[in-house]
Amino acid sequence: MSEILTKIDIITRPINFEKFKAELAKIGVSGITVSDVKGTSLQKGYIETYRGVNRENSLHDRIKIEIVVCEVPVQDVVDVTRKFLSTGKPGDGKIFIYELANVVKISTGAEGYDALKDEK
Amino acid sequence: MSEILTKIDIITRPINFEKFKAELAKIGVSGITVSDVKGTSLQKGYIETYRGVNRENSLHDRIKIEIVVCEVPVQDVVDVTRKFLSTGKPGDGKIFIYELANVVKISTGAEGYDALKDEK
Amino acid sequence: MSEILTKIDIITRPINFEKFKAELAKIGVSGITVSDVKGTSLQKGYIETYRGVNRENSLHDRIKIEIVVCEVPVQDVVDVTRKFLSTGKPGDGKIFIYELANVVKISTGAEGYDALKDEK
Amino acid sequence: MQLADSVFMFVATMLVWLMTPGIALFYGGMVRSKNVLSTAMHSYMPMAVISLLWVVIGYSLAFSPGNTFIGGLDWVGLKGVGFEPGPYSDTIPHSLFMLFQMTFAVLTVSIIAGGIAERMKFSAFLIFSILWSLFVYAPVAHWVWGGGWLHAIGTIDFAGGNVVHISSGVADLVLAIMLGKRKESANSSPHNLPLTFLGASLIWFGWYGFNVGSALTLDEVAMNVFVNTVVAAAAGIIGWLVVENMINKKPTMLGAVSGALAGLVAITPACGFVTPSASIIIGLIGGALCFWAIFSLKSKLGYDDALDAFGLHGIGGTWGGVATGLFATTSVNAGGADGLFYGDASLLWKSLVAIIATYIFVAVVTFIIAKITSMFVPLRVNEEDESVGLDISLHGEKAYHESI
Amino acid sequence: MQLADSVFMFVATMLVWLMTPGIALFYGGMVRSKNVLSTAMHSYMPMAVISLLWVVIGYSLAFSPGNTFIGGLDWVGLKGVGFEPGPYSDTIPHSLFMLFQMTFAVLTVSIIAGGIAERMKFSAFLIFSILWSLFVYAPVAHWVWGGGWLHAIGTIDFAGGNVVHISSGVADLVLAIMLGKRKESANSSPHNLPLTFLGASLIWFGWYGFNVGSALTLDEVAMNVFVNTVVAAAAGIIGWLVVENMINKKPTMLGAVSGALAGLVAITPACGFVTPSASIIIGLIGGALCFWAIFSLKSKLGYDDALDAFGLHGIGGTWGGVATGLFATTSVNAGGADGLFYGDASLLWKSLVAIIATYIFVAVVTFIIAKITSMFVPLRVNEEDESVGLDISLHGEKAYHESI
Amino acid sequence: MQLADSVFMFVATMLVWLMTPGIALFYGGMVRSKNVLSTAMHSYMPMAVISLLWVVIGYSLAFSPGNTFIGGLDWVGLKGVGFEPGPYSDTIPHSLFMLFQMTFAVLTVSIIAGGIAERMKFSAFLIFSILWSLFVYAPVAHWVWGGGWLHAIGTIDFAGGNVVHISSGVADLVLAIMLGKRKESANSSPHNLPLTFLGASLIWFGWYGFNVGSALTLDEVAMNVFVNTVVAAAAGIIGWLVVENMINKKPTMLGAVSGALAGLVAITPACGFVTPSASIIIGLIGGALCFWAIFSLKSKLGYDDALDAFGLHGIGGTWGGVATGLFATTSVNAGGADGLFYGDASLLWKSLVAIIATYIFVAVVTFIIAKITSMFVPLRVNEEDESVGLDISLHGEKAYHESI
Ligand SMILES: Nc1ncnc2c1ncn2[C@@H]1O[C@H](COP(=O)(O)OP(=O)(O)O)[C@@H](O)[C@H]1O
Ligand SMILES: Nc1ncnc2c1ncn2[C@@H]1O[C@H](COP(=O)(O)OP(=O)(O)O)[C@@H](O)[C@H]1O
Ligand SMILES: Nc1ncnc2c1ncn2[C@@H]1O[C@H](COP(=O)(O)OP(=O)(O)O)[C@@H](O)[C@H]1O
Repeated sequence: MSEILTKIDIITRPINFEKFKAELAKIGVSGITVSDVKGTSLQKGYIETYRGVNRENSLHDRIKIEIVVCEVPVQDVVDVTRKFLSTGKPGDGKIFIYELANVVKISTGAEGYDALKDEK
Repeated sequence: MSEILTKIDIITRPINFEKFKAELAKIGVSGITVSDVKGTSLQKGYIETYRGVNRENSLHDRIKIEIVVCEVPVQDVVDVTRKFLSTGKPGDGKIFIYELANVVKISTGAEGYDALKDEK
Repeated sequence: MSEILTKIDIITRPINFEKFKAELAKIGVSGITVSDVKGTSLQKGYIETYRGVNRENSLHDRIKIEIVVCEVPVQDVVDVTRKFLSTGKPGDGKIFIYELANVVKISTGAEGYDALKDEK
Repeated sequence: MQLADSVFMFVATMLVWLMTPGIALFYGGMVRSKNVLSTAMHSYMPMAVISLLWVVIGYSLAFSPGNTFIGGLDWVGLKGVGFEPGPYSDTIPHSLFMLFQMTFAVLTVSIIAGGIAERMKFSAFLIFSILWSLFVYAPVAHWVWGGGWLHAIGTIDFAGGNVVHISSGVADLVLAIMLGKRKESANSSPHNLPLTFLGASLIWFGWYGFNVGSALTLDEVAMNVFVNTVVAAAAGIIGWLVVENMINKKPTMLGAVSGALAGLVAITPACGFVTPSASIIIGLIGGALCFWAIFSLKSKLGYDDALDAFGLHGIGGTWGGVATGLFATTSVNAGGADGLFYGDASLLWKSLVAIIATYIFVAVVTFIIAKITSMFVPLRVNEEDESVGLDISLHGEKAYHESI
Repeated sequence: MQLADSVFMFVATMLVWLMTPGIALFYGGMVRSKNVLSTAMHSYMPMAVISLLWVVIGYSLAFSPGNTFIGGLDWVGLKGVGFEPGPYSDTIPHSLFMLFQMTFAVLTVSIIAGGIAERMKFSAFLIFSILWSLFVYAPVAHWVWGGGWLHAIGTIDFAGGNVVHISSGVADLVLAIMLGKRKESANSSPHNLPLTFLGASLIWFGWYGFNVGSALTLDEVAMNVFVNTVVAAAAGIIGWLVVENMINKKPTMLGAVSGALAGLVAITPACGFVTPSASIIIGLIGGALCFWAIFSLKSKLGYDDALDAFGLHGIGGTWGGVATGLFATTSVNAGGADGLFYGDASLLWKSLVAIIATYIFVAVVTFIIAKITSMFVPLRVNEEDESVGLDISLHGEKAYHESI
Repeated sequence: MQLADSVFMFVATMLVWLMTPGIALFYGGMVRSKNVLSTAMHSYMPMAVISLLWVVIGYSLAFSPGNTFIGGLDWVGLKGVGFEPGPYSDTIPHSLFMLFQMTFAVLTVSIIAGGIAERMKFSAFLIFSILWSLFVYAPVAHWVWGGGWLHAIGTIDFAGGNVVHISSGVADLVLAIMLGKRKESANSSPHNLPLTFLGASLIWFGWYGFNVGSALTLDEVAMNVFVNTVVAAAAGIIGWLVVENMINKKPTMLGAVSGALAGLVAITPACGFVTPSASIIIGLIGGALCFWAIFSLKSKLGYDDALDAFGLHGIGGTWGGVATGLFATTSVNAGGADGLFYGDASLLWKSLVAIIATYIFVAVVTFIIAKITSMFVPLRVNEEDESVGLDISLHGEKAYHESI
């Protein structure tokens, strides 16, 4: 197996994360990092109003899920994600895919494939 | 048109985001992701003091703006950003530019250029 | 010196950031971006309970430290990080390493190596 | 007229008044951050709407002489409700009694907001609450305190177990069932527990005005009420935490404050009629029972009583009514009655009659009112508004803003 | 001496005392998170500085016999202000009256902090507030309550419409204009509305002490004040939300609490002289008018009254003064007067004189004091401090800390 | 019996009651967000546990006639503690006095929670607090107020400088030393200062009940106490901020509220015996001294008094005791004594005896109790629980939830 490392960023609505995580675990994803972000795209914004002053806000609450895989095929992650998250409505979000140069596990110093292949 | 996908990370001070977004929309950027981060670099930190105990804090409030483009020339984004954000003072921030392997639109499964070319 | 730009993402527990920053400054790192994230991997989650309803939560508080380097050898950053952060227990975290296409300093427009080589 | 009594009732009124903002904060901390303002609004608007309604007609319907079922219209627009003492106390101004009771009427409606959180339309709740206050609160208050039939048959309810807690709890349950589950109910943790802690503390603080003030003076009965309220709340905390710790191995902060409220609800109807030792028992069982109701009953029956207003006020109030029938003794209050443990079973039956009648009446009329309301405006927000959060979608506001 | 009156005034003093921390929280929630502590400090420091000033000299200047314009120095350092009743009430200790009035003096200064938020220097505000309390608050209080000329010509101001609200509102406006706009004013949303909700609730709570306590006893007038205060606040909420909903299609939580305060400000001067029905009208119009002032006037005139202290207290207080001239009736308070609607136009003229005199005097003296202050220390922080936030730059603190 | 006194003491009891939730919020805001619920629980649980303990036996041990060292068992289970006035006041119900004192007993334990924050086990603190209340609080209260030896030798402590502040401060210090430093103490900034501000405001608010209420009526002494409390708190703020500003060049918000509390602690024992001018001096020095103790003493000695309960209550209380010996004068309270500055050195010696005896007794017994507790359950959580945070590890809750 070639040691290609890939990072997958999923930007989507806040979701029931525990369920999604379980799906990903099934296909072998060993770690996930999540953060709160704000996103804007073609959805229309909403109006906030404070004491009569209206302010347009086009930023919606989104979450960003970062997954680094080596062994696990990227397509599997994409498929699981689409199955779980696609509602067909705008705002379902995007998956961004990058190449990674290397991964190091801090505790052991293991690199690449080994860094991700946590001893289960 | 070659399908080169590029991700642009802008790290800068908290700004009036709506205006900046409008500028980017003019050159065709179709989506943006923003998040709160803390940044440190050569600016000097500040002192916090709680009941007489001083604590140096060199982390400043920054925001990170992530933009993925395909059609839109990267240089345009850089230019617009510099025009809008440059004050000449330290802390204006940095633009980091990466290559992307692929993008998938979750709702439709469209990839690459098509994933970004939202139907307007 | 070849102008290879590298981005290093460190995901680890919340730590005494000021000390870590000082270590990195010693090897010449000129800027750092930090954010709060949640992470999950093989550590077991914890149970939250609200009025008798138990909810498993496998997301732990983590921080993400992003460092872009050019001059500074990546291995130095990895070494310093491992020395500072490794406790040998699960949850020490991972270092993800990416290639970067370019960096622009917003205030001056300097690119690549020059953008990072802040005038000290 | 006795000036010191008036001062005391001024203080008591202030204390009960504070419970309503307390409820708003208590509830607000328990929802997700996208619904905190909406939830607070549900509990806050009664301070505007029900207050005016009370002055215009509510007080008259509840307290003026009428028939056995509802009061008359003699005191509409506060006619005759002035500085002269009214029929309910010789020592304080009639208008002060009216204001004291106003805080109860307002509070009762604001409690209901617990079960409907995160999904009921603001306009629907407004309409509902006006109708409910007129057609449910006023009659039930009249039955118990205004000389109505529950008073006539000899039931006793010192500070409002039936009138305030059971009625709001049952109404809450009916609405929660009619509205259905929140889409993300499985996934919604309290967004700000310190806010909830603060709210709960204000509620407890106000409860001293609620219970002790119900004596309308600071006499021997009132002092007994004060002691009973203190110990029942304390025991409620312990009751809840002990059971919670047995089942979940963790004593929670939310459990502690909920236990205090459970103990307070439970002692409310009984506080003027029982001894401090009985109060400790009532509080302990109150805390344990409410935890059990929320932990087990709710998940078994499957309704989504979002913030457990039924679990606390309905169940706690029911237990309090039963407990009054068990523990009441004329030794602490000659104006009361003896309960089962003091040799007289009849009070327990009367309490049960009162409870059951209140359950049925409130459930039926609440249902009808909600149905009528839904003819004018849908009760529930649409899916998108719910997932965006009611703060933005209904009120155009966000509770918190970070730098971006 | 009447012990029950003393107890009542103790309670009222406590209630008004709580309004100042309430203001700090109310304002603190409305600014951005980088300025919350600075804003709270502006409202909190009067509790230290103005309290001491009051004891040393302020009370004497405001209330001791003097000329028609300002009090004398007889009561400097509380000389002669002891347990014996003073000239303002036979039934309570003079020192208690002094403390009750202290809470007003403190509160008035802390209200001003609304317009200057997010940009005024802490040290400048400290100096300003001491001078202002001596040279604006003390005389205006003397005019109205201390036997000064406004009292002499027969104007009436029950709980401080002129003294507290107009004067703080106008001072706030003058400072806001002198300071100029906040750099990011277009972009600054309230960072924590639940905090604002809490603050507003404490302010309302305290207002009962403010208005009812101004009767100095719990007599018939006081009870009427109590009812009026309740209904005016309720009506203020409705007035604001109705207009807001008409214009923006959203009833906001910030609007609801602002409306309550608008209603309370409006009823303040009138509360002892009008009927409850009039109070409802005064509150309704108060809520609607203040919304309009903030929504329309502010943006037209372009000043940056950051937290709308002028919009609420200045406009609301002005309307309250006018309303007193319209709705006052001796039928509710023999010590009052009849307004236009009860057949006497003169009270309205007197009210207008009082309002205009207060506007002019306060505006001029505030301007002078601010100019003098700016000779010692700049009024406004520099650009960098403003953009970093005053919490860090002036106080070396951050309100919130996350894990990093 | 005097109804107005009862009303006054009802109010005072309510005010002191509110201080305990105030402490929970005050402390809760100062810890990191992962420990806020745990910290609040430490301060909240005394409201359950110590309240019941007080009713059952604590009150009897502290106040019933016994020997010079501790009270007897006559009033166990409130036997004989009813509506009839007790030995401590002729004008209020005995049970009301008991409840007023209960709020002191509860508060004292909750103050201790400051030094142990972020690392003590919940169960250990529960056991500790029960034992401490019985074996430390009850005797010390008896010495001073229950007719014990400190009273016999003629020391005076108006509202509890020794009983409440020194004893809780010293206990806190002993526990802090026994527990050792928090692992991340160097790195832990207050997570929510507005919460701390709110808590501090509620504490100050309640303190008026604490000090003024200790007069048990609103007489001349009480009014002097009221004035003294106001000015000492104000002066405390100024004392702290001036010194802080000299040293750190920044006047902080946390400093301002801490200074108010320092001034309040310092005036507590003295408030009924000194003049307002003396109170200003006592407050100023109190604020300055507590800042110095926390700034300099703590870092020099190296103990980790997490939230500075010793720095505020221990140091402030000690200074207050000394100040009583210096400034007390029979001119303001015939029932008091003359201090050094009024020509009599003996009071100062008595104060020092009282302080030293309290320090030694509390330190020794606290140490023993903590050791005994640690036989049943470890005092400190393990490393992992500490680094995860006590909210999750001990209580299974998180204070705040964002969308993820
Ligand atoms: N070109 C882009 N660059 C960066 N972030 C993007 C881009 N397009 C979308 N996003 C992020 O993804 C989120 C969801 O994308 P969106 O376009 O709304 O979904 P959909 O494709 O389902 O319409 C956006 O809120 C934004 O945060
Ligand atoms: N080498 C770097 N790696 C990661 N982040 C950086 C780096 N350099 C700068 N940053 C981020 O960009 C922010 C702004 O950069 P800074 O150097 O302060 O701006 P300027 O270049 O205008 O002086 C920093 O606060 C930090 O978050
Ligand atoms: N494959 C992965 N993809 C994305 N994030 C990861 C991955 N593996 C780990 N992480 C992040 O790193 C954090 C620490 O990793 P973890 O595996 O717990 O450390 P360790 O390797 O020391 O056991 C996790 O909480 C998660 O946020």
